[in-house]
Amino acid sequence: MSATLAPEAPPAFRFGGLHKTFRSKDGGDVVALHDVHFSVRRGEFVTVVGPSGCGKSTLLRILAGLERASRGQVELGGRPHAGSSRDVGVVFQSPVLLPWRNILDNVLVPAEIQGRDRAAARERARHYLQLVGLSGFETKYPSELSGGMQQRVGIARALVNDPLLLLMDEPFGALDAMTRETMNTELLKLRERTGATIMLVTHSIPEAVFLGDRVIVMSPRPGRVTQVVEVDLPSPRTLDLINTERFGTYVSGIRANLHASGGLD
Amino acid sequence: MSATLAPEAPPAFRFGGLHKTFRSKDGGDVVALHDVHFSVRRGEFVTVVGPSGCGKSTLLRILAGLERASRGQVELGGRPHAGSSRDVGVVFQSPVLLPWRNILDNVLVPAEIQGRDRAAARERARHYLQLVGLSGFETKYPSELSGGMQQRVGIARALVNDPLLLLMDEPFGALDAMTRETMNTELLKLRERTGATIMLVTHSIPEAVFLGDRVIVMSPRPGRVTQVVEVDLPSPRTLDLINTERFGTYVSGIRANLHASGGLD
Amino acid sequence: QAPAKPLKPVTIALGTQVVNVTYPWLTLPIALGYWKEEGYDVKVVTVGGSLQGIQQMVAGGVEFAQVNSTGLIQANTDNNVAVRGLMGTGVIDWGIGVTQDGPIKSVTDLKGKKIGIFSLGTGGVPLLKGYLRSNGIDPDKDVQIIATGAGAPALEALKSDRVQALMFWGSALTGFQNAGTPLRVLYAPAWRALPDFTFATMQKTIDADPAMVEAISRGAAKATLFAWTNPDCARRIHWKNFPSTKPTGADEATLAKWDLALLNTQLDTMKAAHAMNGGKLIGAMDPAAYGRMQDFMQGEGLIKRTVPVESMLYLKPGFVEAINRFDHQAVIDAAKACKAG
Amino acid sequence: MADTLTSSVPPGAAVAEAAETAPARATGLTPMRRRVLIVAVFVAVVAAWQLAVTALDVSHLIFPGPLAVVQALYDGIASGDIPTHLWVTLYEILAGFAAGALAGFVLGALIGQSALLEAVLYPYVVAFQTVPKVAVAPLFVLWFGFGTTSKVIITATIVFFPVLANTIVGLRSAPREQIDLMRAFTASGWHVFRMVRLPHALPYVFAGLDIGIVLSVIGAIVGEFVGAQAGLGYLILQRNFSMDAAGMFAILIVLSLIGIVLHAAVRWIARRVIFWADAFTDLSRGS
Amino acid sequence: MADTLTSSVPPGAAVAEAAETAPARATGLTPMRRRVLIVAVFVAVVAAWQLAVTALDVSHLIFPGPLAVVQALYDGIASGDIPTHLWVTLYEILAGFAAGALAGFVLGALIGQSALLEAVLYPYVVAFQTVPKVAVAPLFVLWFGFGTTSKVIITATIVFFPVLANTIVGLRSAPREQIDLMRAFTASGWHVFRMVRLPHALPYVFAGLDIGIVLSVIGAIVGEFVGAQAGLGYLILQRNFSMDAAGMFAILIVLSLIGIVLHAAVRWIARRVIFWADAFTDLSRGS
Ligand SMILES: Nc1ncnc2c1ncn2[C@@H]1O[C@H](COP(=O)(O)OP(=O)(O)OP(=O)(O)O)[C@@H](O)[C@H]1O
Ligand SMILES: Nc1ncnc2c1ncn2[C@@H]1O[C@H](COP(=O)(O)OP(=O)(O)OP(=O)(O)O)[C@@H](O)[C@H]1O
Ligand SMILES: [Mg+2]
Ligand SMILES: [Mg+2]
Repeated sequence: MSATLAPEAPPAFRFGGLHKTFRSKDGGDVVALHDVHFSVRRGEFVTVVGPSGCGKSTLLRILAGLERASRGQVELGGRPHAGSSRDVGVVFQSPVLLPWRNILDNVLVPAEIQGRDRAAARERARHYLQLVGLSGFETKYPSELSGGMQQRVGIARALVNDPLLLLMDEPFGALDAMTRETMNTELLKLRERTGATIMLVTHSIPEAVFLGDRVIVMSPRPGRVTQVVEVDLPSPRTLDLINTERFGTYVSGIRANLHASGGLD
Repeated sequence: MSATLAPEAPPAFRFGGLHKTFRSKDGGDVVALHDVHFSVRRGEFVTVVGPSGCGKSTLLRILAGLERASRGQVELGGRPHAGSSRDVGVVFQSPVLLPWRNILDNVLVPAEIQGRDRAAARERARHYLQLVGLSGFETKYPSELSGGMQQRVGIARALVNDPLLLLMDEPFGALDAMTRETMNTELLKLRERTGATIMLVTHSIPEAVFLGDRVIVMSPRPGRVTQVVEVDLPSPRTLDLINTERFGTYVSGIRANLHASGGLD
Repeated sequence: QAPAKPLKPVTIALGTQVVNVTYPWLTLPIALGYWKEEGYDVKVVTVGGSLQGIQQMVAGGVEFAQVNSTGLIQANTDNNVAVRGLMGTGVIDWGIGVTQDGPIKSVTDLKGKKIGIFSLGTGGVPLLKGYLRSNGIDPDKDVQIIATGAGAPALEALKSDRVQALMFWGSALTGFQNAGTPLRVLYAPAWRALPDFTFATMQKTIDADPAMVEAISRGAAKATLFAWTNPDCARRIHWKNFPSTKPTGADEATLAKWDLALLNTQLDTMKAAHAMNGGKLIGAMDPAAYGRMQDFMQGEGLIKRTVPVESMLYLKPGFVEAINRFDHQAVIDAAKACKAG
Repeated sequence: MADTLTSSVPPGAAVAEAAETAPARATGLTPMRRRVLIVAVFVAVVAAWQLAVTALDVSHLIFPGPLAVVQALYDGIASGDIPTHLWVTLYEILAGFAAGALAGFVLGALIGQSALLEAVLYPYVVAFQTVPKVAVAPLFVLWFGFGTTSKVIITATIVFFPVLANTIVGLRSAPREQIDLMRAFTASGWHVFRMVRLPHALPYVFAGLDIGIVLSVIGAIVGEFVGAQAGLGYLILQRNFSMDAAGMFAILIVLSLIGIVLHAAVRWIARRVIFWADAFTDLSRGS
Repeated sequence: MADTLTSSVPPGAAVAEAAETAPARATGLTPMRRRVLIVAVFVAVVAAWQLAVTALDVSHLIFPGPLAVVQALYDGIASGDIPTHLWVTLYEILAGFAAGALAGFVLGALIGQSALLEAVLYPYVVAFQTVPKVAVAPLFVLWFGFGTTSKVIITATIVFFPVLANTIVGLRSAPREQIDLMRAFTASGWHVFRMVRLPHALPYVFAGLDIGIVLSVIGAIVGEFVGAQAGLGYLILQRNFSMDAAGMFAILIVLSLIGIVLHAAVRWIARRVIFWADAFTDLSRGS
């Protein structure tokens, strides 16, 4: 029931012996997660990397209250996790915008749901839309945006309530290098400002190292955590870090673990 | 009507003074493409890079016959382009799978549409599913796949008819480094084998340089072609090329053009 | 000449689908103000059929209903509902119409034929079956009885030989003839000695307000006399006061001729009832006649038990005299002069 | 820049005007030709009707020709008969439609939200619905009087079911991702309903309303068949009894026109409400 | 590996069995309790009916109590009356439903594919539909005879429209991306129809069939009101004439049961055909 080695601070969330099995329509069972353990401190920035289909999204969805673990424990703020929480912001792997709402109204969805003050929420929504480079698109509709622009709307939406826990599933997957770098920097600033705990899934190892206090490395079928890397790099992190040797060491270490031979990313 | 300077070989396709304006629901007009000119030789591999929202997908969709140019010419195989063509394979930016078909049947959609020989098509479908690492998932349904797996189904689907012209819109956006590298290599092999003309949109500059005979660099609002880079690197390309200086020069040249300061990708 | 008292509202349910010129005892009192003079503001509503009329009375939606004798008898016998006949207003005037110059000359010729009828849920069916049976025709085997609905489709079925005969009530048969198809009408003479249309109310209404029952019945009796005296005037008054019930589809003169024919058919029925019930007082009811009807129904299996006929008719001594207590000559004079026309 | 071709299109010309105009493409016909075709078909239909009546020698007693019907229509309007009764029936149609649609939507929304309510309630809804209105119309007259109220209620009971059935299926057709989105942000059932399920249900609801509006025309007429003193249904009975087939058909034509106009109104509203989807547009994309 | 916590769950236990079981979650009740509730509601409804009849002192002539109706139902079945006529009506319902649904689907598919066909044809469909069947039923009887054929056709004309209207909207509700996918691979209109539009239309089509099956019960009965010599509608008329209200209600109960069973059958098929969507499932996800 409880940890044998107490962590220094009460964890933001914790997985204990987590298993997730999906029953497939063709009859077979798919083990998406197998015996996953780890806990994340308040204010920590963890990144998750791993090959396609290893269970990253499943892990995140369990934390967001969208899937139930088949077995094991999930704790949020020290209590058993039940359903979703008001303090959580989620960026999904696909944008999932509501086609009948314009961009601003899409960003405002979480604020509306949680009954936040309207004027203040609009203010924040405009702010975050500007942050993701979509000023001037407030009154457009989702179908009028490019793929990357839609994804950015999803990011602004997750931020609009200033969540204490931010769950992001490959949020920058459809973004070009430049936009991505801006986003990374903004995300670190945001964490600095709000002290939010962040879990970010990415398929870019450098990104994982650049952003994460820890990098969770997963392997597929069944999805397991194979490595947890503490990234000991100076803070605040800036883009010139990327060219340092220590950064390179972290990246190639993880790459090696993933059996990747070269590195385009 | 015709080219004043004849290209050496009849181009696979050609854009001449292409403009595309979308009328938005909120009344405003969005100029997605402005005066785009270029032609692509048969068997050439062109890659397109540019910031999010600069018109890459629009360009590709025009070529796929899904949008009409507002003005200007599009030629396919020397003739004015009208609608879609049997010889074209398309990978969309989002996977667009049919939820009532299992994975194999989803891959077979183009073959069914074009009335190809069933047994042979199934053979090819299985082959390409294996290529994208989805053997064993033939009888699963799209909703049972992870985001990256769905994207790979889309790739297999585009390949199943062995198209002469392959249009790919950020096909590897949701893939991890390792899978991505495998895909890249396979794509070059495929081009070698079939001699297909390929246009690939990506947000990764190294990927664009690694794969492309030419890299088309675009800038946003209005979407224009700002640079066309001939990539003069040895063929067949292998992953160790990436660490060479010439490769780095191409990458940083394009990056500079895009005003990107650092480089996470 | 506004009445001193406010008029008391009364509603009468007419057990048919459509009001037309053939119900003068219910429509003329309104047009001529007979009921208003007695202090009642009367509305006549169509309810579709006798059952609906009785249901409305039972539920208190209407005070009176014009029903078929079958309905009256069924209500009192099997259903044990205290409906009371007030005035006899018709005999069974159903008949079997066949084309005038066709091969069917008598009822025995109907063997092997198809006979159309308005609906299988009407009193015409048992009448027809009984008549056929008494002429050696098995109604379930030797003929086919088919519901054709009213109006044109029924007539067309006859004209196109889909049916060879039409079993309908008098005014409907007249209507067919109006439409240009001369008919030979076969019927059992016994039918004309059976009561049919009856003006009725509930026992509870009689108990609660006998004066109203008398007044409304008297108005109906006056109107009956008026119509008998000058049918065409009755027709004209009806048209003028109820323009929406005026037929359409032909020129004015033709329509007038047709409606008069319909009305005359109805008046004949009323007169036959009048004769059957004694021939003196308008609206009188002969218990013996209703007894015959009850026996007939029992014989056809339409009711499971019988009740004393007297219990289903309002036969209180003096009632029928009371409803005839009006200045007959004045009504006749008015009708002849046709002032209101 | 690196292009080897020159453009044949003069640069600088206005491009905005070339923004796609869907309608023309949708039908493959210009609006003008389309209108001509519609008129042509109408003329053909009327001609075929006339021809059928003449050639097949159908009795005018049951199936009058178009000329006779138009004449009867004119007479009916000129005499004031049709207009008078039209208003009564139109009121019943609209009031009944409004009441039935509202009831169907509200109950549909409840059942659509809860499988338990469905298991418990739906059988009674179906049971209630399978009862032929003509059989119970007298009860309605009994309960709600001889006036228009009983007809409005009969109409409402007929309109009710298509809206209900479509609303239920529509509410359940919302995609899982969008529901997940709502849940992730702690949406209540009401929020999920209003922000996701309802918008997805709208094409269904409007299809239900389209069915309902047509049924409401029938409903009002059937209601008037039982115990009415006014209205087009009453007029139909009247003319049927007086064997005025042309007159009856004239009323059927009026009913059809009411139906067509109301149907068009429903579609018009649907197109504006569901602006983000194609379900009610004139197929703006070819296939 | 780097975790500071130990798991409280013994490793190695079977996990597959914990794969989510949706139904229980959907209603928030166990299947057993659910069944109990359904029965309880049924009992309550019947009790309320009996109470209403007793308390309000409604005449049995108008609204008989449940006991009298059950007695009449039993008598009707025992005497063979109801079974005999039931088969006739059931045949008409099923044949009419099949014909009408097929016609509605086929015409709906045509109109759904073409805006031109819609502009040209839909007004006539609506016009045809607004004509009250009761008014033209005699014509059908004249044209198609007094047997069951005319009733089947009347039923079909009633079933037709909901299926048609829903099919049209359904076919047009396919998402643009999927149509684009088809077009990019040079799909013909037929391919787009079969591979994309039809699957998307299916929830609509089945909702239409659900409405249609219920209407077909009414349709057959209305058809039997005119020109029938057998069937439950005929029996209603007969019992109406003989003022047997309980007997009439017994038939209405039988009709309701037919409706409920056929409705359940449509939903059962829908759930199996549309296996990939939630529209016809028992709300497998909470909200
Ligand atoms: N249907 C549409 N209606 C209105 N505007 C549109 C439409 N489709 C695209 N646009 C606009 O056109 C521009 C180019 O879009 P496009 O999808 O081609 O960008 P992209 O280069 O593919 O971007 P990304 O990398 O984010 O996918 C964008 O500004 C977008 O808002
Ligand atoms: N609803 C489901 N039903 C059945 N199997 C599922 C379902 N969702 C996920 N899976 C399976 O679980 C495994 C993990 O999926 P998940 O989406 O978590 O992967 P991922 O790590 O996010 O991959 P990607 O990087 O491609 O998004 C996959 O093998 C997938 O097929
Ligand atoms: Mg994922
Ligand atoms: Mg794009």
